Amino acid sequence: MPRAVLVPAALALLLLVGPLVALLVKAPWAQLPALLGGGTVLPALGLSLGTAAASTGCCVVLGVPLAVVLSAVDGWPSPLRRLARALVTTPLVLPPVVGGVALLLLLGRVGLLGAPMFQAFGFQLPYTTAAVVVAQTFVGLPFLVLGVEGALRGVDRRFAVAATTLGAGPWTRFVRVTLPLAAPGVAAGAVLAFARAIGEFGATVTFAGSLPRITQTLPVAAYLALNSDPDAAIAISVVLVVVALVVLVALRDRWLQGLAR
Amino acid sequence: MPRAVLVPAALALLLLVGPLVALLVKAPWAQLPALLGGGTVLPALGLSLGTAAASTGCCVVLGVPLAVVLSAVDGWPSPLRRLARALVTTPLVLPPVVGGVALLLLLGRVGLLGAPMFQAFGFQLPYTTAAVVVAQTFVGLPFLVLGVEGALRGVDRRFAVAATTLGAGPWTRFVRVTLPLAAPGVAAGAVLAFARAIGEFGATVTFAGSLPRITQTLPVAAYLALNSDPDAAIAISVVLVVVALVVLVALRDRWLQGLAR
Amino acid sequence: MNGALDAALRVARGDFVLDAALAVPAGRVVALMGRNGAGKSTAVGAIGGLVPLDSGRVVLDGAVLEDVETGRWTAPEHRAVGVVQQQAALFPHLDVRDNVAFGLRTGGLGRRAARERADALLADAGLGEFRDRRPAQLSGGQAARVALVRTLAREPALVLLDEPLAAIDAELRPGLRDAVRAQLAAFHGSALLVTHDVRDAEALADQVVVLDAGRVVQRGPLAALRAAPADPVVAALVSS
Amino acid sequence: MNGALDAALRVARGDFVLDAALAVPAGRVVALMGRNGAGKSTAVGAIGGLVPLDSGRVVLDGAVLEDVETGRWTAPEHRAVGVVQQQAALFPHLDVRDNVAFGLRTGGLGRRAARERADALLADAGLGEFRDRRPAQLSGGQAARVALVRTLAREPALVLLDEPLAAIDAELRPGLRDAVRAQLAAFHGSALLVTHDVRDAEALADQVVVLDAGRVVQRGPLAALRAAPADPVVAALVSS
Amino acid sequence: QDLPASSGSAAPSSSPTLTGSITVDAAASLNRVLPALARSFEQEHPGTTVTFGFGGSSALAAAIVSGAPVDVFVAASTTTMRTVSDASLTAAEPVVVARNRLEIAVPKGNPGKVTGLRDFGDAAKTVVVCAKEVPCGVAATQVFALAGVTPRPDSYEPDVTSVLTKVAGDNADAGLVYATDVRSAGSTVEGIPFPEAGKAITDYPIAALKGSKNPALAAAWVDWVRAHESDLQAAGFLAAQ
Ligand SMILES: Nc1ncnc2c1ncn2[C@@H]1O[C@H](COP(=O)(O)OP(=O)(O)OP(=O)(O)O)[C@@H](O)[C@H]1O
Ligand SMILES: Nc1ncnc2c1ncn2[C@@H]1O[C@H](COP(=O)(O)OP(=O)(O)OP(=O)(O)O)[C@@H](O)[C@H]1O
Ligand code: MOO
Ligand SMILES: [Mg+2]
Ligand SMILES: [Mg+2]
Repeated sequence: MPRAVLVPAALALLLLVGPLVALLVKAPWAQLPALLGGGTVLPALGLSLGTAAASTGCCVVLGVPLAVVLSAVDGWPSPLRRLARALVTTPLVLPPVVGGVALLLLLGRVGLLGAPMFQAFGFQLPYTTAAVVVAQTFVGLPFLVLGVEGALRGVDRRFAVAATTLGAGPWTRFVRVTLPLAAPGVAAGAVLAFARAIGEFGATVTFAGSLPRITQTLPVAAYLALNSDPDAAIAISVVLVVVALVVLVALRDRWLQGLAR
Repeated sequence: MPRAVLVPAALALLLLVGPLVALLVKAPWAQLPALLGGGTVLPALGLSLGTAAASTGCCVVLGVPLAVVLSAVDGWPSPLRRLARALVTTPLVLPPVVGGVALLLLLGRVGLLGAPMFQAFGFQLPYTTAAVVVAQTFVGLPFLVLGVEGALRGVDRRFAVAATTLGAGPWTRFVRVTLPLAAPGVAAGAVLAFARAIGEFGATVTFAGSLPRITQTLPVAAYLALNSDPDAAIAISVVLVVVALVVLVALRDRWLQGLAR
Repeated sequence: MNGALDAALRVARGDFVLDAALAVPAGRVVALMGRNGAGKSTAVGAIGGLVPLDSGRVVLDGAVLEDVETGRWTAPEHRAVGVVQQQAALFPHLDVRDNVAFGLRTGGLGRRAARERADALLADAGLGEFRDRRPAQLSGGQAARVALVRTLAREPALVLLDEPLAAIDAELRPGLRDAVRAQLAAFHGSALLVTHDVRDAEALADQVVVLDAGRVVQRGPLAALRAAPADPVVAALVSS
Repeated sequence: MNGALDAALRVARGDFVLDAALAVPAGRVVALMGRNGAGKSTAVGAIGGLVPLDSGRVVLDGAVLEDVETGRWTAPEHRAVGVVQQQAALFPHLDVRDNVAFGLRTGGLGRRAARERADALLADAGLGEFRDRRPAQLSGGQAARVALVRTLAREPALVLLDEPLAAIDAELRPGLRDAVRAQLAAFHGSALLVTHDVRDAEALADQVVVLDAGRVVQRGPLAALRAAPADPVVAALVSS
Repeated sequence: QDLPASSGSAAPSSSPTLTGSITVDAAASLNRVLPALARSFEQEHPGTTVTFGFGGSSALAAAIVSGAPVDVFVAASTTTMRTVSDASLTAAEPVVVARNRLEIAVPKGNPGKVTGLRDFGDAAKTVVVCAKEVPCGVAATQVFALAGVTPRPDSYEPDVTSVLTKVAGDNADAGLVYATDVRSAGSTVEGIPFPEAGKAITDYPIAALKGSKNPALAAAWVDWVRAHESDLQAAGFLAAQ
């Protein structure tokens, strides 16, 4: 590691961690117990953790296959693949609130897909916990897909070839060789998707709404608090960040090892 | 590529692209020329592109070194490194608006670092175009850092060792061997950072405000339009997405090749 | 099933063109020799299905594995062909035992049975002590020997060995030669052995094929080549 | 500067312990032989500074490169030692010319001069036609030869060659042996050559060191070892 | 009405100091009417420019308190304005220039057949309101109490925009928004007034700010708005008094 990188690296860390430190300094610690006991924060935290875990799962289940398709070297022509890869970043480019509007236009009760569904079953997705998961999956998926795609491309092709010569078909090759070798990339992508999901606000509130215990995640609660009690909002956000970091630090390596087995 | 991945991959693509399609279907195409000529959208688009490009540059300059430090196998102990890596995801976990508040607490004129700066030079960062770039860098940096870190770990260590035996010091090794081999990861990270920056709303509006031509980026303009003219908001968002995708499709491979040389 | 190969291979790679007919009689061992860049590894890849043919065909025990004219193509994982590549590509995320078990499991064995069999095979090959190691913890020669065991474990009808012995120490080589021979004898399979050490050919091969610049310049028993080498290249290769 | 090496190496790797004193006189070639897993590659890594010593020291031409006792340590890139590793690690993102030019540029040559010199060296080695190729487009032996040229291009005082000839064809080997010898003679450098082919030792080495299980079991001129091998391992290795 | 007449429209040609530009932060609900006012102001005072930053009142107030370089603030709540005046950042006492009342917004054609506030207590209908943390939510709580309705909304939205988005897109049968929002949303929503709205009025106070670099222009703009309250009323706002 060249020594010269230390200065910009420190700057980067400052930019990333400094605001968090400022929040910690400013947070009204004395108020925290009351806030946590207040009946809003803990259910919202539980909902956030639950939906973020669920949407991370959805991201993995849907995103890894898409990454595989995008990373397959042969197959469809390159401009098409480039376009598909760019389209995958759409949810990043869309401001989250607009993303929520777009989800409504697709899956709302008069949406392109939502309308027939509503007419057939009387079921509408918005205002349900499932809608929160969908919104979070929507914003988190690009991270997973692009992270995994990069990792898959990075896997030395020799190992897949060796597996072939040992009688492994595409599925075995993928599950037992390529995917384990790409595991760090999958883990990194999942971490990003989880982090993005747990902090997601705009798309969630627009698509799913904000009903305590059903759709009111912690970022939504924090945003609401910002209007009436900014200090409480800061405290809530600090709780969110700390919990998320604890989860990430605790799970990452364990999970990663599990995957690599 | 196992055939079985096609179904979930198609579902993932549907979730990613479906909302965009819904937006396109719903967008008021007839209104578009008037909107573009209206004096709000084009300056905002220019500002968005300019600041997103600048913040992507900042992300690369700051983030690649941090990724190098995080990926250095030896050095500081593992729990510390795990913590640092988790801290890097902070801006993802923080709801963007709260991220903006945190930036104000750090860099605002009464902020931890902003106050001494303001007293010394009378300069305040918020509400300037530079503040937009800072906010976008803040939200975009994690993608770059984690993407590049993953790519750096993926580079076969044998090549760095070979470079060492050929007399290359850390800097040469990094610049001429490791970095080029990790180039696809850097490119992917930069794409994510750019996409995230160009769609960023909450942190920008909170930290930088919303002044036309100075800090009013396209997502901010879209959000405001949502209040008075939802169709216009959709049209603005479509413009944003299309322009961003064109930039990504056009630049990605060219830039990637440049880096790999 | 006894591994009779009949192949006509044509593959272009940049300027280089491989254009060779190769045959291995059932149960026999053929040594493939030639200078660096003669096309030996390319031929191995083409027979194994790893390198697509531009024209020609590959027939194993009467079954057409590949025929460019009819468009017939059998995926490499469905060919009864084992390959040990020039660069041992042991799976870095699996230990030595699971590397060997891998091919046994694709052959239908359960995880447990595959591991037990792998342990037995490793012990037979004198590699028992390494079974819990990752490939990164092996020496170059140890890795090459594990790769050999891994491929032979599947008991393919035909094995393609691309310089499998190059990294293996002199003292062990006679033993390994015997092991390969015994393994082949046991299931009546055949082998194509790429080597640049004429002693391997001498000990193992029934016949020698010499490639040069992608073409077969001479074939026959080693003694015949020694007696009347077609050109100086052959002469240099087969002289001991 | 003439590459006199004096090393006392102790390195533990799991169960395995290398504990060997190795010396290469100025301008001489020493062959390092031993069974798979004897510790040859570990010794090469330790001398080159790629594997940290647990104890011992490395002295080259009187300069202490590493001494665990005093804590002295010279980074590998600052040692006048060239290494060709057992697995040729050519840079995949650079063509053959730039692979060779790489070490010349770290030595201070400009890009242009380095490329010109690389072209000349490749031509001398009979590899001129490959200079624009990426490593993936080379055969195994071609890659090994490029790796050799790449290391020798830097004209190190001492070269460590870890089975550099294993993948190189029989016909070329005598020529390469001459090339290595010529190269060494030209700059009065020395070499430590890992090999399991006694013919390499015979042709190139002034002296042979045999390792077994991490220890030196015998050292001396090849003829002496043949005449009185210390044990059956040595006997097997040095018999032609 | 006398003060603005004297310092606003009468003085400009005689006052050479009215040049340059100011920045006005204003509640999002004003983002159509204020720019129109600014255009006539700029015509009246050549060489001046008024730029706007629109957003949620609370967020804007927070920004101002933390040092945003803003010359004039127009809030959609007196409480919000108070956070700014309590920080001693207002240059003069804030003055209410407009008021707003709630209306029921329903999608075009009223597919949910909503008739009044009672429908907000109907679990079978999909209804949304502002959360009590934001001004429109405070007003909503008031009207429900007055009407004796226990609301059962499907969502407590963080701002009016969010309520409007759901109603306009036909993803809710009804929502509570400001009357001006119903107007500016155009044909996509219909408004249903209700009597209790008159008892939960939202005030829009305006104030020039102390930190202004162009206090004269800021004061002139405040006066201009006060002198043109009728324009605000034309946009659906209620008179200040
Ligand atoms: N990380 C490790 N953990 C445990 N043992 C190791 C590790 N790396 C190497 N070894 C062992 O150290 C011993 C010496 O390895 P080394 O690579 O030096 O052998 P070598 O003499 O070069 O053999 P070869 O002729 O096969 O290349 C071997 O027995 C090897 O299995
Ligand atoms: N992608 C490629 N593009 C151009 N030429 C190639 C490519 N791949 C291989 N070649 C050339 O094809 C020829 C045959 O290569 P091959 O690997 O089959 O040789 P080989 O007989 O196995 O040699 P070795 O003994 O060195 O392993 C070589 O001259 C090589 O340079
Ligand atoms: O402060 Mo608002 O955006 O008018 O509810
Ligand atoms: Mg080969
Ligand atoms: Mg070795």
